[in-house]
Amino acid sequence: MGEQERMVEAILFATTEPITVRDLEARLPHGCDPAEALVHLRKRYEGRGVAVTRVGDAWAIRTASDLGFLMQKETVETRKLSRAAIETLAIIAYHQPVTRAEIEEIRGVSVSRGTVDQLLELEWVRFGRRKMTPGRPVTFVVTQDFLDHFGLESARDLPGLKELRAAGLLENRPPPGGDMLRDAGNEADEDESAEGQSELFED
Amino acid sequence: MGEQERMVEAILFATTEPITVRDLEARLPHGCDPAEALVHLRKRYEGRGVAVTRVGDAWAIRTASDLGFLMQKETVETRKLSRAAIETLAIIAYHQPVTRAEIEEIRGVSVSRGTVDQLLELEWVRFGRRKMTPGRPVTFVVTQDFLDHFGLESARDLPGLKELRAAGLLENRPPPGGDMLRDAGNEADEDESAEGQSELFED
Amino acid sequence: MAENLFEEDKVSISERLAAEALIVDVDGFEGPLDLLLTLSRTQKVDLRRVSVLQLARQYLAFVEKAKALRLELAADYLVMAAWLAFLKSRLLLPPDPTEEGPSGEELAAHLAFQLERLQAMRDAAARLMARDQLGRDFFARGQSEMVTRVRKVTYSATLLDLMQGYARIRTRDDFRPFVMDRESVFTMEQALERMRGLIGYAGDWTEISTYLPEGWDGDPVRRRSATASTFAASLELVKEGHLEIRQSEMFAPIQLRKRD
Repeated sequence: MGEQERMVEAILFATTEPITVRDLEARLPHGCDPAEALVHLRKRYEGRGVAVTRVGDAWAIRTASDLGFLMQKETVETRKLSRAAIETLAIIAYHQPVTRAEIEEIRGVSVSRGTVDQLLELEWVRFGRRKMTPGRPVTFVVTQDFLDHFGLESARDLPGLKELRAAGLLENRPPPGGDMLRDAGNEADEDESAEGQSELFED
Repeated sequence: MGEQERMVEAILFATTEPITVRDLEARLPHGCDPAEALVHLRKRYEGRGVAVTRVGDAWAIRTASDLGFLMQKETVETRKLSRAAIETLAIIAYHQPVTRAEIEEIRGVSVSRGTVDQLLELEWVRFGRRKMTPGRPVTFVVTQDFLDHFGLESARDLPGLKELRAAGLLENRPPPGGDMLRDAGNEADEDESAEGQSELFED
Repeated sequence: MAENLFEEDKVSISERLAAEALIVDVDGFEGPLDLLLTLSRTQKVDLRRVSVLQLARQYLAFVEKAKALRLELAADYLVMAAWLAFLKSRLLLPPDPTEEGPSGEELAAHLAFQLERLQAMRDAAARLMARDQLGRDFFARGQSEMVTRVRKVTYSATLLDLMQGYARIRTRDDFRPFVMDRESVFTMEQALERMRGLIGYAGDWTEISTYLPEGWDGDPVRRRSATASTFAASLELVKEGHLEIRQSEMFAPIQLRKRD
């Protein structure tokens, strides 16, 4: 395979936009002939899983049109999990099996239905054994999918508070003046203020 | 060219992230054998402008590294790592799974919070299994992103690993007569020694 | 004597410059082991053959020099100095058969091992960073293709998000016992009960502050709570027709009197 063809192949693969012959010329070492290399490269990819295709007056490597069906799964939109969901998930992971009331107690705010539903739907948490306490409340535990997603071998491998602290993820002490803020938060025991309070203490 | 090879080729070309054989299997029509297709595909791309590379359990297509000079435009500025971070990364890679105390023992200095934090954020290291030693300390291991970034097929391919092992330099050799040096070092850092102690009582 | 002089001369210029660089640069070292490693380079031998005794002397000399220059040395440098002085004496004195513990040679060998291992990791780190790197020497696909628009939303979160979330909650948790702390609250019910018992004696105008319960006027938090509830209780008693209340101007003392 010609050196020029190799170079054109690498550039076509790595560029974020289709690239014109003129731009190719500018990027290749002096004296190269990208137009000719493109002809060869195009032929080389004939009948393959991807093709060298012309897009307007530029060139790109694209999936062979008959294989588009393979690409369907790729069109996923990823969104960040909400803070409430992350916190709830973290509590389940660290305290499992844990009941909804316990989650609420730890977070200091009520847990909305949507939050738990979302985690169940993601299959990151599932229902565990019922607790042997009055009312026999249902508990939540994390799933194998959860472990896979977060690259953990078991929930026991989650770092503890001391390790979080050592990694710099957890501050040792409240910021100076924290006393005053705390008192202010204390006077109103509503969800809102508890939430606001934690934001004040964050970082 | 086999149809399976075409399909694997198309999928590998379409994604930026390495993709595992399991994921390939899930995306291909039922009954396909991506592992075999990968072997053929890899051979087919030998000496070309792009290469089929193995990254841990996953596969990806990457440009040939001798053509990097063509890609100035694509280069992304990476954050410069401190010397401490680079050394810590190397220690984790070569000694993994390794605890924070072991890293400190090797470097002879306590690991600052920001250092591990930075490596975690880059997703080059992650928490591994806990050590079965008193306190069950958490360990660090390197990730697939790390392998991908440094073009390694697996952690076994780290440069010089065999020689280092043969020279006994990857051993965790306890100091004769107990932890004289480390104990002394700990005294200098109250926080650290308190941590070591409380870890013994954890759980 | 002549030999000594000769030695002195040989040491001059370049090594002295190096030694001075060490002194000036003491902050640049990542701990005593790093400093020892740097010192060991002046011996220009394989780390396996490094003279630990010589190294200990160099280190101790360095610490002395730093002291003479009144440089602040971190505690761990001094701890290492003490340990090396101990090691030096073990290496120099004939072994005492009655003494327990490892021999000087064993300790020296371990220190040499630590230095060699640290150097090995430094080299490994350098080799690692010299490798071709993604996004610098080789590249991923530029246009990840997503042809068919099947919109499916997935949610992502990293382990770091998870841990930071948990850390956030637990940090808040650390304060919890204080948040729930009700010890410093003097309730209005308590104040009312107290005032009812006292107003019988309030014949003339008396400042409200004298009605504060005992032990509640020191700590500002307690004082604030007691003042608020006493004031509220007073208003309640005024409303019930048992008390009169007055204040001559803004921020002036509030006074109470029994109403007949």
